[in-house]
Amino acid sequence: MSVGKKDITCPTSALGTPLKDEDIKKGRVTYVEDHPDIRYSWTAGQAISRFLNELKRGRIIGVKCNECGRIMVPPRLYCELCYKPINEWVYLKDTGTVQTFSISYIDPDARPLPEPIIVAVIAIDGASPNMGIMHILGEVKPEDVYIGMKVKAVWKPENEREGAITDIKYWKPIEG
Amino acid sequence: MKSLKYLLLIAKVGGEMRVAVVGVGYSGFNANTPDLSWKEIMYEAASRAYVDAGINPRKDVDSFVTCAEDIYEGFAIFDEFVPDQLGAVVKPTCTISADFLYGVATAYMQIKSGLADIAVVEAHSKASDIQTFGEVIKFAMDPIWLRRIGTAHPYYIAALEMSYYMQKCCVTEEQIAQVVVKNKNNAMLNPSAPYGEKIKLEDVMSSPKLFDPMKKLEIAQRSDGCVVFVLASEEIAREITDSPIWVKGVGWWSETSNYDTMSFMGMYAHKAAKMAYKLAGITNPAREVHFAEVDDRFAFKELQHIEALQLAKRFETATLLEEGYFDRNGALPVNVSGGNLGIGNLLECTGGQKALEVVLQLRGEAGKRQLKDVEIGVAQAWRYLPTASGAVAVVGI
Amino acid sequence: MIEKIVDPKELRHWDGRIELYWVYTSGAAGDAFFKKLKEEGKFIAAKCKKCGKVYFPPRIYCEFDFSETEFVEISGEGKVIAFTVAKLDVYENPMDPEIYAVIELDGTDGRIIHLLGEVKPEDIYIGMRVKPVLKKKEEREGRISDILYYKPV
Amino acid sequence: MEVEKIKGLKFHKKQDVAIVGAGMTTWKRRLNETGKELSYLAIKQALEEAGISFDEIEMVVMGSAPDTFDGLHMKGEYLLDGSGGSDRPYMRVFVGGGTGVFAPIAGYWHVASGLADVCLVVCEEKMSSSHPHPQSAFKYIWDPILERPLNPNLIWIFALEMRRYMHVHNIKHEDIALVSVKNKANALDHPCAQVAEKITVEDVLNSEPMALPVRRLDVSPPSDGAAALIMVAPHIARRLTDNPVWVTGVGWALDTTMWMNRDLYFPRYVAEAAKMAYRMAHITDPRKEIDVAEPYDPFDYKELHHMEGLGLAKKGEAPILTREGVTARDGDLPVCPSGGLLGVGNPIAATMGVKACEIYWQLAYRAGKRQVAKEVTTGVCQAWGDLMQVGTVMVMSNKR
Repeated sequence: MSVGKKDITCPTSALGTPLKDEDIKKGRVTYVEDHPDIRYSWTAGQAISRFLNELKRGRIIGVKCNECGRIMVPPRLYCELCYKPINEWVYLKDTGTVQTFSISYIDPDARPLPEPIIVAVIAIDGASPNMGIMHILGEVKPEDVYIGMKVKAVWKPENEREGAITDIKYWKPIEG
Repeated sequence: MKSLKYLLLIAKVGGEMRVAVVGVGYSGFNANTPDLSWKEIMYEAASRAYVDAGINPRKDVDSFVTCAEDIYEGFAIFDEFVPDQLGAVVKPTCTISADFLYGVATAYMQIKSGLADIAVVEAHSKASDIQTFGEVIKFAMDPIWLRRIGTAHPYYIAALEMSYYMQKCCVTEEQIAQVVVKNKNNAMLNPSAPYGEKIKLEDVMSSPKLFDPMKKLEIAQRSDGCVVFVLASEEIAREITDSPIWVKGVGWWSETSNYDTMSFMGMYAHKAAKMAYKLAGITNPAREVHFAEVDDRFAFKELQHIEALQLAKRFETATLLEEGYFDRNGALPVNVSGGNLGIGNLLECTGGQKALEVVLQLRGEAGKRQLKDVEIGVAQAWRYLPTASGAVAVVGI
Repeated sequence: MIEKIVDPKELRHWDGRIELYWVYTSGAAGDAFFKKLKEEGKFIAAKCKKCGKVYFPPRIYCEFDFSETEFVEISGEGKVIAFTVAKLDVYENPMDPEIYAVIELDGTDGRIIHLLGEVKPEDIYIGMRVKPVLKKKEEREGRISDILYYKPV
Repeated sequence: MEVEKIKGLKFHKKQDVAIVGAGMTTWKRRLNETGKELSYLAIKQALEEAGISFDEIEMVVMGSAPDTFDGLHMKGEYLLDGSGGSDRPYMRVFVGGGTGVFAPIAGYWHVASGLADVCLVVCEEKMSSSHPHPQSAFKYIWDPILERPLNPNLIWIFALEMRRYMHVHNIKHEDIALVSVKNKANALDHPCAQVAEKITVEDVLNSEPMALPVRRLDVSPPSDGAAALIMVAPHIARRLTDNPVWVTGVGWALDTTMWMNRDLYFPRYVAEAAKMAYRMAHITDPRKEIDVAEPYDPFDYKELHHMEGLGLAKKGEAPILTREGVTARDGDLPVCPSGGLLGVGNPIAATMGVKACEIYWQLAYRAGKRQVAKEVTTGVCQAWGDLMQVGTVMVMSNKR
């Protein structure tokens, strides 16, 4: 069978039955709703356990690869570029530079937030260039944030810290 | 019609460039791994495999293949978390949502199609991270027709299949219990088998019937581990190693996803094996295959899979098992490693453990459980509940 | 290599869960079946227009030759071809036994997996004839749970 | 290392690979059909176009993105029967959003290795199953320990990348919005389109803010849908058609998990993948040699970003090409003539329908009203996925 040039245009038809949300709500079609109980307990492992424990102490820790000299954060057991085991832990500062940022009006479920939040990638001081983490900015108006802005971590009080990324409440601009 | 075409197709492929296993590495296997994250066990296994093959992953490897399912890991896109620990940053890397042996098949195709000279296959299990394993398996079941019928653990699906298999093949409960006895005792000689036990038939028979007729000891418990293979084209393999192990054939097959059209008789393994045997040029598997590692995550599955791999005839398998034919010192040893009953359910890494054992045996590196004079072995894995899909690899010297 | 953590108390785990829920539409074939079940308490299966295989659960295509199917009415009765008595719940705790069975439905090449009721485990045998017990019409929602269980004929 | 010396990747494939048919369902926010049924509808259409019967399919490749959308663990196994995988070798590949072009790449090696002569590639996504919102499913793409506790939304990462891209090249939002305007208008000619409309740059700039700089009309919608492709060996292609479309190059690359450790302004994963594909297709100057392109456009800036990664524009210059109309359907380098994800919809993996399938239709001169004005011989399609990590690229040509 030979199908010549230009005699079929595809897709020939649009197959499928579109539904509206109310078709579900009003039960015009049958459906099943399910709420599975799927839970995990992820092993943090050697590198991230140490990182979390240090956060609890109010410090940010990274690692240094002796091969390429990069100082990396979050820490890892291996240098992914050299593919060598890491040899050294390095304490980093709790200050950094905004690499890029966004002003978010929605939560994870795409619902509007009461107040927009500012999220940024922050390159940590003491680590190699571009080595950042994602976190939230605070004590600053959205219109005042700029790329290259210097920021400092605002920690939770020591007794409230639990060894989590949220032990840093947010990052605020360094004055001056 | 389809099968005839298949024969022609295989004839065309035969007699060409071969694919070899040039390096293996593994981490585990343990019932739990509290000290290492999934990334770290991958790193451990991968770096061992690269040393074994004598290669530098950053320069030499053309393609990396990971075998993983998202919900086993707890992510929406597990592929994201793969490259760093394998040395695969900004390299061709992909995830196959399937067992390790599917990954071997993928690497095999990539090498044959010239996309890669050296390819790496990885699979791991971090089953200990999963808190609600039963719900995870239920989550794989058809939500409309099956998932919320009753409240039992989804192992019941396996028990139904076992019930069907027992009557169709005239297999007794004792015969199935014998599989557990064989494998758990084999596992005693395997230092990386956490569930090895010196056990007797009575112990299995008296274990509680959790899913009548299936007993507690006939269900493999979960374990953690990681397996990494380095595969290479013939040309490269001959250069970098003196003892390449050849992937002679691979096969993978799916029956269906529906319980109403499933055979309940391991047809997926039969067809996958047929494909692998054809590629490997094996016409009489019962004679030509020297030993096998088959999926035994439920004890009856071992019998079903031995049959499907054509290592014994349908109504003889169970009798041969009782006679010791598949024992470590038998004529055709099956699961000398201890199988999943001895090592544990490794999720998508199950095929990895099987292929690893075959390679170690062929290289003569299997320690106390080393078999004598083996040249061709078969590794087989199933995709676990509730599927009817699986893969087979024929590996030889 | 950096010094590893040897104190087990320093090793961390992070708990989390998938908080989503899902709404699954029954699809073209499922919708036809469940509406019929809900309204009339009747079963339908799907017959392949090419090879004649009758599928249950019904579907709009024949999975082996990809031709279209047509719906046919069936009784919903059938016979048990495999069964198990489950005593372990989904969290791996002991529970009251539930009997699951694979039931071959009359007039089809298909099967259904469902619970058995109104019968003792020791009385069940392979080949036993069973029929469905449905919820009352006003309680039916158009899903598989409208069938409560199967019982011996 | 000596291994490197003895290696010489020659792309010594067993046989060439042709595409002879494609199909797709309509894409909508919610469809009644189950994922299996959607796959079936798309395959039926592809088989019809190829003029090949279902028993001739030897192997099947399935592409589908996160299990958390459809709400099924081992989704590939669930979709198996509707995807034509019953009683066949069937494999699911998965590289996040990049799957839309990665699945045909997997189809390529099934055929090129000689294991299959006829391979069916099918991609499906049913995002509407996921609640409270399809976007909620994306919460689980983040690192569970370091990022999920911050309650991230998927859009964040795009916003962060877009801001960086705009900052480094000094690009204005107006220039980026032109992409959305172009693609949504192109989609008016696509029978399967979900959000085709005539809009203006002002509409985009004034639309509701999601995560600034990203606004509602910068984003593609979540969709349900499926698409299918049939890939065959040369001797089968010859039997079926006089004008098959050949796959001449494939490439893919995965960047580091640590997306926050690198500069986001340039997609080096796309550049690496393109390098591999172009080397295989013997393309040295993509801007001149490629006639039509379908880069992945879930967000309007992404099209520009990816054009630069594909070497179709110099770094920072893709917005200029767009402003000058070069990328319009009647331009010199038509980009996303289908309407792309912004116009037709974004059922993650099933976007194969507007990427690989569209390039096939364009090169086979079967795109109907969407056919580009210029004469075409070579086209490229690309998809992106994971956390700013995967680039998948496929080059096709209607000349062998």
